[in-house]
Amino acid sequence: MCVYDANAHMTITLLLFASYADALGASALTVELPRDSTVGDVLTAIRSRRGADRLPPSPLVAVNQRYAALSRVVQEGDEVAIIPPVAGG
Amino acid sequence: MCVYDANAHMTITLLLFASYADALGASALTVELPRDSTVGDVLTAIRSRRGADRLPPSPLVAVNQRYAALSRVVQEGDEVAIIPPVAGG
Amino acid sequence: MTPLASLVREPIDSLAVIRAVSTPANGAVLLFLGAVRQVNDGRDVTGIDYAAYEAMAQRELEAIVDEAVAAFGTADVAVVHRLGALAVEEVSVAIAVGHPHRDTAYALSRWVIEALKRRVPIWKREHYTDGTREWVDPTGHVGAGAPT
Amino acid sequence: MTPLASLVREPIDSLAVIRAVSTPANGAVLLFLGAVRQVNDGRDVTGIDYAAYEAMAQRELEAIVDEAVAAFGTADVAVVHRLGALAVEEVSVAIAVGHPHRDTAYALSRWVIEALKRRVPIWKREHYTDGTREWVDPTGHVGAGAPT
Repeated sequence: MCVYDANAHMTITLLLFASYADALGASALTVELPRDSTVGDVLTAIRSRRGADRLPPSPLVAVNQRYAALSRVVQEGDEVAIIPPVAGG
Repeated sequence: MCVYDANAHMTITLLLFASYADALGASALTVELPRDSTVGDVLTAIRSRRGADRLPPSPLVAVNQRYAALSRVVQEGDEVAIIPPVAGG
Repeated sequence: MTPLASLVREPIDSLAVIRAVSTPANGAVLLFLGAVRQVNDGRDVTGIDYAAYEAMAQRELEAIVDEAVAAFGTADVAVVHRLGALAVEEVSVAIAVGHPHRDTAYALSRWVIEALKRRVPIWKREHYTDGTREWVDPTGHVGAGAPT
Repeated sequence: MTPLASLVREPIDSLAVIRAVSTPANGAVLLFLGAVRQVNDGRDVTGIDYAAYEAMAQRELEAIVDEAVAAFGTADVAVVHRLGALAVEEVSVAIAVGHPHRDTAYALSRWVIEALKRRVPIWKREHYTDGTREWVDPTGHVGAGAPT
């Protein structure tokens, strides 16, 4: 029997910028995931969206405004972002 | 018999700057020299002046506002200068 | 002086950036200005939009300045990056550093601009004379931009 | 822009020097400022007199700019050196260069200041807090200056 357990899930906000925001038609997405999911899992969860094929396989990511690894475990309330190739200066 | 021949001599203006001007107490000296003298000869001609011992043996020199060798032959009217170690910037 | 790291939407005041690093101890002050070029990769540019992940960009700029201060032994580092729509020849970034000696000033200035270009989440969308616009990808991949 | 090389007796206008090298082609502009330091070789400095063999200094500055323009492939080089009495923190020299790319801008800026320090007949007499003053000899020999 499969019972949905709200406590075993969490809500993650994923921020998108520049070309990635254009590709997915949004600057932020909300993703529902099991607890103990990684940043990589967040990315996998949005791969089926229209335009997601324009993201690279392993984009740069940040958690709470710091660069992070795709293996980084995320927690409820974390601010996760996909960072397109930077072009400041 | 030794006759003074004005045509065989020339007048050179020697410019002095900064510490060299202080050492010799003048910013310009007039030197009378035989024709075909070199910059080195100009320097030799002022070595007996008070304060000239504070000049180095082979200072930097310029002729007509360009760096020159001590062996450079000078001509009547040339502007000869002794250049102390430069310290611009 | 206090190290300075900021994002602005108005034209950058270069003199103010210089003043932030000028002290009686600094014999050398170096100001780097990055400006919008009319031609980039052979295409005629009419202007650039600079966008940022602002909270993170601010944090990264501050981290770069802190690291520079620690590594180069001077507190006199100032970085200002502009965001928004810039015209050709307008200044997008100003980096001023001050140090007693010029050797270190040059090395420090260079370190800061390279770190900024590598780490700070800022993006630019070039507008071209043919009416198209495109996000610039310095890694050389095809941009996701399209004519609009 | 026309390359600029000048000697002035008034405070240097840094913005004007920057403007002299800013063009739509130049993605990088670098401004080097040399300033009077309060402490030099461990001695407390109250100010500096800059003196020059003016005609030759002007000629050498122009030669340096011409050589830089030829060697680095940009016309956007501006050098202004101040003469006369300067207080601590005042700017004695401003060198601005512009280039499409920052690599060359840094190399060019450095080349110009090193050439200036090596070749241009300018001298400086430091004034110290104990009332003495002395011509600075960067070659390290004892100066010919004396208390006055």
